[in-house]
Amino acid sequence: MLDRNQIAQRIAQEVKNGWYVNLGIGIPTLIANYVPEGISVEFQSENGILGMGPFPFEGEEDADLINAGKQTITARPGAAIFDSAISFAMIRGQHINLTVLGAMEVSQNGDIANWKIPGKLVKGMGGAMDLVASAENIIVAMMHTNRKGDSKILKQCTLPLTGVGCVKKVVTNMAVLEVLGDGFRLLERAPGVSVAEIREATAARLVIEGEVPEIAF
Amino acid sequence: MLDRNQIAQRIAQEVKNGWYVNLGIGIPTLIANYVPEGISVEFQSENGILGMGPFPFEGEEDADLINAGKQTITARPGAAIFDSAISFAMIRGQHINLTVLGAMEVSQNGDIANWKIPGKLVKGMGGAMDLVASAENIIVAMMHTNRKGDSKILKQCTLPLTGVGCVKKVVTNMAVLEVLGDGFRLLERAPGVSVAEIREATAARLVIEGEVPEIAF
Amino acid sequence: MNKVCANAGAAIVGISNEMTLMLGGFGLCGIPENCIAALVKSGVTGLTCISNNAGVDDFGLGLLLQNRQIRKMIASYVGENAEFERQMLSGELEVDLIPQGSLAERCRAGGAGIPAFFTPAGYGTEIAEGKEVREFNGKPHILEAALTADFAIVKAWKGDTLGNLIYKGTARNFNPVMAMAGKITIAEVEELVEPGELDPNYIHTPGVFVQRIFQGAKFEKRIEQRTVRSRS
Amino acid sequence: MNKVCANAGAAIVGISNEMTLMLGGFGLCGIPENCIAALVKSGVTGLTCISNNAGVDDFGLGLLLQNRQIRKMIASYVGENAEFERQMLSGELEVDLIPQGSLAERCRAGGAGIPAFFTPAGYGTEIAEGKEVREFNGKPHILEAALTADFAIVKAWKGDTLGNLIYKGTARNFNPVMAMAGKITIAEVEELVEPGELDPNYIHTPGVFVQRIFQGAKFEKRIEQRTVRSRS
Repeated sequence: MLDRNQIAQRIAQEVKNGWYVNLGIGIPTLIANYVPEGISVEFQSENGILGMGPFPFEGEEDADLINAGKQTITARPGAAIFDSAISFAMIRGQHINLTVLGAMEVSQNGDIANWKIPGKLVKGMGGAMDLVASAENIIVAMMHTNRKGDSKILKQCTLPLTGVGCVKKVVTNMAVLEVLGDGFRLLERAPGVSVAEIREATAARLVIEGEVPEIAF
Repeated sequence: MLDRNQIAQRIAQEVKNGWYVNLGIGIPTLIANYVPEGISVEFQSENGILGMGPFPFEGEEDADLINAGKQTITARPGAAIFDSAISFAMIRGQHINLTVLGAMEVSQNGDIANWKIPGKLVKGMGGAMDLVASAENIIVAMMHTNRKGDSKILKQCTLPLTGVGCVKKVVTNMAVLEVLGDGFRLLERAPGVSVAEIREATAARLVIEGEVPEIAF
Repeated sequence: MNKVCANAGAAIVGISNEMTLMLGGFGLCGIPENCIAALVKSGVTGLTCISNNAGVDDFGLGLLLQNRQIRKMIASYVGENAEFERQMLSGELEVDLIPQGSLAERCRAGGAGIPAFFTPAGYGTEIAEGKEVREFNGKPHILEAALTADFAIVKAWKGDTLGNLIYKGTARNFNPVMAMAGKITIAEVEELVEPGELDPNYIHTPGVFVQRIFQGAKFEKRIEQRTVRSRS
Repeated sequence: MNKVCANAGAAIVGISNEMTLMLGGFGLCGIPENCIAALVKSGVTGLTCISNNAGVDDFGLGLLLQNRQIRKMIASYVGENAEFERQMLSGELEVDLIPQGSLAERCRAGGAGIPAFFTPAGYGTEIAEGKEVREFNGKPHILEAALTADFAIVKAWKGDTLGNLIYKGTARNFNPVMAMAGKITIAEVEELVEPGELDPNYIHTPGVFVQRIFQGAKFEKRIEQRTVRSRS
């Protein structure tokens, strides 16, 4: 099984040189730590910065420089600051090459649910609905099953949707999956996790073709 | 009869302290020269400047600082530069207090025609259609009649419209007129011009109440 | 016309019960602290507040919530506030959640005289319920309406007496679009200067959008998530 | 990914016959002179050009018109060009006139993923013919569609190698909105600098919108209406 950092590390392999990338809160944020050397990426945070750098050194925090997770950050040389309308113009206008976010459920037609659990407190969708409705390339980073052991990889989402037919790929603690529309293609499995175990933990239709390689770092 | 400068001078009396004003090409441009002392006005030019100042001194022209008439200008202290989308956001969003423009025809319901003569070369509407569709306070500055002596103050416009029901007031070389919807109220007449002469030169319904004062400067 | 107000109390004159306010800021970053304090003091109530977030329990809009001055909250994310949660669950507080990009664009539209626009955000979700759907380039979009407010209250870094504003860093966020959308826009700034001191080429909000301006007495600028790295 | 091109000729590679281009500028102010010269040299033809104006006879887009490279012109005002007039009257040139504010907003919408929006501009005129009309707040509006282009070509004052741009004065005009709306956006700048030399807080066009950038060989910056006052 992969841990949160390894999920991030695996997704970092998907990032191509010169890309603009928006990382959601949680596991996606960790991806910035694993971008391979030689790959130059600009991170966008939807509150209004392109060229987000690492966290500041202690004592150098600036209340006026945060990311969408409200964390203090730094700006890299060549960064740009803008307002929320321009920020989402970038997102809606498909100028961002890759969006990575967490989810509660993903279905085999690419639907995603990640903002609301009926009967529980609703915190709001933030920028997630704009991101998933707009991005051409969306990867979901999440655990394969919930705390009760139920699959989060479904034929159909049961929770209120954040977006429809938008997810392209899912990386979980167990596997790398490609959204096919009528199922998920199992692309890679976590080291030591068998195809049978993944099948067991997946409620959606799973397409397995030939030998499924282990995730390599 | 008023000359072009006097028409501008009369309209300048309408300007109130603190107003943001957009002046069209031609007579309206001259208004800036006649704003009374003590009245502070900011001029907007729709190509993207607020706080337009006078023409530059010779030798100080800057190709990167022009107005909507493509004339070299200066920026006053406290000016702001912006792009065309923000410029028309100001206009459409009714943040500009007064718009003054020229016209070929104005009708008694407030329609204006000032961009196209069928059969003649069409130069385009520029920003006029956005301005007249949006501004709450539109004054037209023009000659009362055309070169052939025909009235430009009409029951109904004959030329293709720039905007409908939008003009509030008209200042011509002969008179100051208020748009009523079903006619024009004659507010003032040019020095030496009689009510009869104005009536003669006006094709629209003219409403005359009591003594009509002469324009005073 | 003099736009300069002596302080926050003078700036918020005219804000009365049941009005709709827009308040700039993202989280606690770039929020109009001084005006919020003055609103608490004023006791105005029944407010509809449009703001991306609702502050935390003891800062930002949380202060107005504590004081029960907000009747309805229009926001995109409200997860940092226990009092908010309590009032929402008890039904005391009406809540309208809007996708963040649609919120920003709807404010801009309100300021720009665009009454409605189509966006893909929220299609196929409960956000789209009751909204017109139309396909463009083979992709479904929903029609969203402009937002405006009786008063917009924004926070800037520097401003001049004509109302021109410059924001600092990501404290810019919703402030410029909300500044456009207020019938009356109040700007509180860290430094108020004379016309000519700000470079016209780098103004973020042209003064035409701002009706009142004042230099805030103090700015706490609280940090919500202090994250640092070691110097190793 | 290296965005930097050696010169205008290298920057326009891929622009081919029958493509749609957006070109920034208002009159002759802020136009991409170097790219226009390179387009003339390239001989590409059948172009649809979206630009507020069409240049003058011997400068700006007028050069492409002289050379018969433009099939269709989308603009708001074209009154400064005799060759344009001749081609339009003879039917050689197709012309689509759009209110200036709608042109700007349609470009921005194209770049911002807003496929259509309502505007009051043009209602009741021939511009509204065939367009949907809807009333908002008692006022009729028409539905306008977004504009995009195969290539957007803009001119900035300073730019860095990541594509971040700063414009100077009113040479900004349509350049920022068109930069957003090109499938590929080319920026020619007077001064090309390294990342970090431009203040992130004062970037007008963030680099994400720009795919190619180069420092122009020279800028004539012709003045259309030289107006001055005496020093008396």
